[in-house]
Amino acid sequence: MLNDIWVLMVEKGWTLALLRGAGVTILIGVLGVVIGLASAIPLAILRWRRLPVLSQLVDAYSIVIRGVPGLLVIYLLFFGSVDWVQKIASAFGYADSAENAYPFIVGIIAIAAISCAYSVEVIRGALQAVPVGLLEAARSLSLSPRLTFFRVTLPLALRLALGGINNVWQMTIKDTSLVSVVGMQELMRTAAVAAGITRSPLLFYCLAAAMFFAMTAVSQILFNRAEKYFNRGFSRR
Amino acid sequence: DDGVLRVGTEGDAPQFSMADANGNVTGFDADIANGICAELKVKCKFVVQTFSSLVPSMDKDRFDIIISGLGITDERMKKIDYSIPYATTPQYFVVPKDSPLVGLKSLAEIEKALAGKTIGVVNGTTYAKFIKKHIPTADLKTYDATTQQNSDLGTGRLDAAFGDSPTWVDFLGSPDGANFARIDVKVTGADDHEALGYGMGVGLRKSNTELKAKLDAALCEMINNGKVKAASENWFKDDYTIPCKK
Amino acid sequence: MSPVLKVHELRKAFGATSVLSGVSFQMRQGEVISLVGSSGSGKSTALRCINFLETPSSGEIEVMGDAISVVQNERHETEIVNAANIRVFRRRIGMVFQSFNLWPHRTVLGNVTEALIYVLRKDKREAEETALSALSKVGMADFSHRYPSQLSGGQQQRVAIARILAMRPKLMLFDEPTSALDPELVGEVLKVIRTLAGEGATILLVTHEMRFAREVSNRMIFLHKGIVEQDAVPEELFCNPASEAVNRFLSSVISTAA
Amino acid sequence: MSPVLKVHELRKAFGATSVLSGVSFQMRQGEVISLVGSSGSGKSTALRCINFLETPSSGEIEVMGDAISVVQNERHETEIVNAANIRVFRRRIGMVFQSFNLWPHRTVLGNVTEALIYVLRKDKREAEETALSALSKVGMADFSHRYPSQLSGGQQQRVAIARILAMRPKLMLFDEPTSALDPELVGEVLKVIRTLAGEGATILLVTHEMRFAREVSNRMIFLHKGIVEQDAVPEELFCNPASEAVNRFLSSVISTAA
Amino acid sequence: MDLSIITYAVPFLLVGAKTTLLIALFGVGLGLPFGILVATARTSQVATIRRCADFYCAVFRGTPMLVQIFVIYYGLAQIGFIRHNAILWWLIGDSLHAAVLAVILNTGAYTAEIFRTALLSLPRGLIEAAEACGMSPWVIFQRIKFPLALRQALPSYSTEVAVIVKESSLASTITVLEITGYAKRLMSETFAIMEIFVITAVFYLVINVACLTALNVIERRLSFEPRYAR
Ligand SMILES: Nc1ncnc2c1ncn2[C@@H]1O[C@H](COP(=O)(O)OP(=O)(O)OP(=O)(O)O)[C@@H](O)[C@H]1O
Ligand SMILES: Nc1ncnc2c1ncn2[C@@H]1O[C@H](COP(=O)(O)OP(=O)(O)OP(=O)(O)O)[C@@H](O)[C@H]1O
Ligand SMILES: [Mg+2]
Ligand SMILES: [Mg+2]
Repeated sequence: MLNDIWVLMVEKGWTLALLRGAGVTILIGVLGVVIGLASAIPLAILRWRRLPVLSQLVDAYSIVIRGVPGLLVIYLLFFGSVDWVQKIASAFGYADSAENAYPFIVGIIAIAAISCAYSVEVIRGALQAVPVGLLEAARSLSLSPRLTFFRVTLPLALRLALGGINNVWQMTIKDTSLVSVVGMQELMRTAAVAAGITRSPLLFYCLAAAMFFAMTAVSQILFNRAEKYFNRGFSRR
Repeated sequence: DDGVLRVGTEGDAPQFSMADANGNVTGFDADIANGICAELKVKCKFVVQTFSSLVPSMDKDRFDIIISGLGITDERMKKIDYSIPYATTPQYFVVPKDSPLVGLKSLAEIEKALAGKTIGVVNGTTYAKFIKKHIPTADLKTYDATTQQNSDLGTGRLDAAFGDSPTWVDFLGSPDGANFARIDVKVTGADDHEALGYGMGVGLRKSNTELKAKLDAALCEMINNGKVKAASENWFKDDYTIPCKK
Repeated sequence: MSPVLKVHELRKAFGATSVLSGVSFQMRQGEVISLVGSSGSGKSTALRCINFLETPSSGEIEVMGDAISVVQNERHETEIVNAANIRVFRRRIGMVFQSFNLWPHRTVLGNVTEALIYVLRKDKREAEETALSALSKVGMADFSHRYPSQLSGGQQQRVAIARILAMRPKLMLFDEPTSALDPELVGEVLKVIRTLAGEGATILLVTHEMRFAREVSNRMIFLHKGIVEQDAVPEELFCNPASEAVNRFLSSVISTAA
Repeated sequence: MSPVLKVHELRKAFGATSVLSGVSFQMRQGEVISLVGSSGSGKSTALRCINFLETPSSGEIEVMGDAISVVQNERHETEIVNAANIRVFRRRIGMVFQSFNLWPHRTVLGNVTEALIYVLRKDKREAEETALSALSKVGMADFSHRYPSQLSGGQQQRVAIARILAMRPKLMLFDEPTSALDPELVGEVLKVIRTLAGEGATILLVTHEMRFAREVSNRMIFLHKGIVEQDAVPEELFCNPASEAVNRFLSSVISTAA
Repeated sequence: MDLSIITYAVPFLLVGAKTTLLIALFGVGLGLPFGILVATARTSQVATIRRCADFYCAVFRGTPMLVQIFVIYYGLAQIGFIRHNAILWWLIGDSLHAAVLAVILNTGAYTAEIFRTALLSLPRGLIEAAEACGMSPWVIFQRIKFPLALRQALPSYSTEVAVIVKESSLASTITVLEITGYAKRLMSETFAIMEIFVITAVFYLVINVACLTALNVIERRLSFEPRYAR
């Protein structure tokens, strides 16, 4: 039994393959969340300020992206655009690099688009929960709207949004498995291939799960630190 | 073109298409692909992707052909073209060793005996359609992988499973399969072409007649010179070649 | 000299309930005016309308020569004329809120320096010096590194006052600045306000402490059900109430004091 | 008769800063006591320790015969003896907070009926009647369907008072119950407190309005830096201050009043 | 697109939609109270309770749902004791039951995180006001903490509901024939991958738009603050 595992993991090189997959997962997950969050903040503001039309558009975007399976998002993004991207790239003589880089780019865009839709709701909810009086105080001191936002609203909202952002991150790191449909070998896909051909599904899936767990355990430490930081000044309960 | 034939394959189907830790593909499908490339004097480049993205990817020219044990059916031919069939595996039912069903002698008897029972098949095949049609009262379970199906056989969630013979040779030979036996009634495409199709073929984009002609010729050559048989016997311990009609 | 603040026919309704029904008054530089009146008479709302934290339903407000007016257009929508002046107003006006509104995520010092650094563009050192001197005026310099949640009610109120003192705005609005303070501190705040007025600041304050109002203000405005019932020097108001409402209000002061 | 409230050697420190350094006093039934003292002297903390919203560092509190004491065990941990009594205490004690703490998701009526229904187990109709009668005592019956965010400061304070009136607890703690009220309403609250005391309730209140304290209370306790400096009938306190601190505090009352 | 595929696929997917809805219903109906329970456990004063709840959340949020559902359905079934215990086998022996269980356990962990932050951010004074009235912890929770936390958590929780609906598709990997289960079957039958994918997605979209709109309406109903600062 142990001998079999040794052969699989070391001699057949699956450990390395899983680690490579984990690398892809982390890269796409982190980029996806960071880009998603960065773009979610302005969108959430539009929604929070209830700007006509724009706020409805944000709403529609967030409902549709949250509503359809992630797989479709990436399918449509990729298969809907790969034709003309390929054509344009060929016209400029970059056919090969487009062929290789495009799935990666689309993967990140799709993951970012999904995590953005989730983050919009989280941040909007947090913005709405910031007590009005605190913003009025800033306004009456004639802090500019931009400063009011960055010095008062955002720090207070981030404290409320932290748990939600953590949830989005944990979902996104696992949503990265979607990029396998455009041919990228991330962690889950590597585990699935290994499970299929070595006939040890539980072993490989649990290994993948353990790796995910390790990633989120590390991120949890960071989130705990952030929570402590944002909660300074607030009485505990 | 430019000397490379891009081949889409699943990579996680035991014996058929197995991508190892370094991404190299081996198995029956790989042998067929390499054989074709050799005939056409081009280099094979494997693209390993999940089953559900193979067809759309080929549509978008991510690769030229799919070799992933695809069964040819009329239904599927509406979406993609096929080469000539090059192999077909017979299908069997597997039940617990102590089941009275083990001794059944014909498909008709099996159909009657399994009415209302729980039967497992694997997704990506056409077996679900076959069971639905022939044993409509059965409680049909579809699995993403044979290992999962076999696990449910082992825990007693399934009364029977339906699959192709390479799978069963593999399973019944393993310790997990010790308590199971296959019903010795060979089910083939000939029993029901509509549901079970016409054997395995290479998939390619619609109306690519030029490539289809080349593939057909290459496959025919490989069938006739025994390369397919050799591959089949290497991976399945049996010869499942379909003779070339031409 | 042109007035520092001119409020003209200020009206405000929340939905169907009318809170201010045409309030007008003026303030000259260096003047201290107390806005008094019973609970719910619209005092806080009036202050909040002056710096447009609340948008009036109609009326005109002029601060140091710049005006913003609010009109109802033909489709019954509220329209702000010269809305760009709102920022200008807020730079000139400081406000202490009835509920303090200290920022919970910033220390006492941070609460005071924030606007100094980001509005007056002082550098950090200078801002902290200014802040500490403002804090010591209200006896809160020792608490500069506490967070608001670690302060008593009166201490929070004093920080809120210091936050405005440090900014030295031309016009200051105080909404019940002594509600949580003990008599000793009320005396201190009285002194601070007098000094500010002496230095040229114009101060409009809401208060329930009639003695305090009498002491501190040049004029008192009595608000009743959203209308100015009396606008007079304190002596006049106390000795010569203009209406039954003012009379009743003041008599209860005297009876409680008795 | 045994005392309704007995506070013995109450101490409280936040981290290194000691806020209460051994406070002791007793209250008999029907007594009204005013707790006075300068801002930050520990008045609110004392009230909050009595119903254990804040856990004292040490000391004993006895309410109507039941006691809870807090001791430091040998490992310097705070240990509450008879912690089960906390719920008992809170049922007997009502509290009006300095910052009102109205529940924003409930209407005025809901804020008052909540505890009637879920603590006193009245049915809804009865609770609403009781609530409305309490609200009308403070002049807030007309606002019963508003949400707290739609009320003025004084109106919120009156709802907070009504919330406790409706419960009719044996012992009431008021933390600056008139800070946001106009003189007229202060007079009303004075009457309400007198009536309550006449009906047998025991009332401990924190206030900065010395005249109000003098009017309403049987005894006044002067707190200074966490220590009881004087505990006497009002006349005695005003005419015969026990220490320099009391004297200074009172003299500023008189000078502001002048 | 081939119209005949739509007419062929839709009836199957409709049958699957019933199962999807069933799983989602249990996921929300049982997962929400369970998640809130875990959230309160995570804010508990008792360290052991808090740590257990934290650990549960870390595991179920930190690992892919696919693995969870696999371990529950295939993994646990390997254990003889579970197979021979009638109650446990009822729970995981049947693929639908196992799927519902997995969905509840998974959403419970995420829901707990959402409500934990909401509970922690409640203004302390509001809870003290309730305590001072002598309300029991349960009443405080039910009447004050929960309604206030819910209002704050709703935007995040609505996302979680959409996630439940979508993650229920993983039930197809343990043979449950919900929307995705049928879709997989149809795809391998017809190879009309894109077409069936799009139809399937429309099904999920319709369900989720209904859910999200309903939650938006609830959110607006519950909001008590008529004015928001702009
Ligand atoms: N959480 C806390 N951490 C540290 N210090 C605190 C905390 N809460 C209160 N204090 C300090 O304890 C002291 C007493 O506070 P308390 O609220 O009891 O004062 P008070 O007598 O009610 O004053 P006021 O009249 O201003 O309301 C103050 O100096 C305050 O700064
Ligand atoms: N958002 C709102 N919606 C409806 N009515 C409101 C709103 N805000 C205030 N009001 C009402 O407007 C009136 C005036 O409120 P305001 O806060 O100006 O009173 P105030 O004079 O400051 O009273 P206090 O002395 O009690 O603070 C009150 O009757 C109040 O109920
Ligand atoms: Mg007011
Ligand atoms: Mg206090």
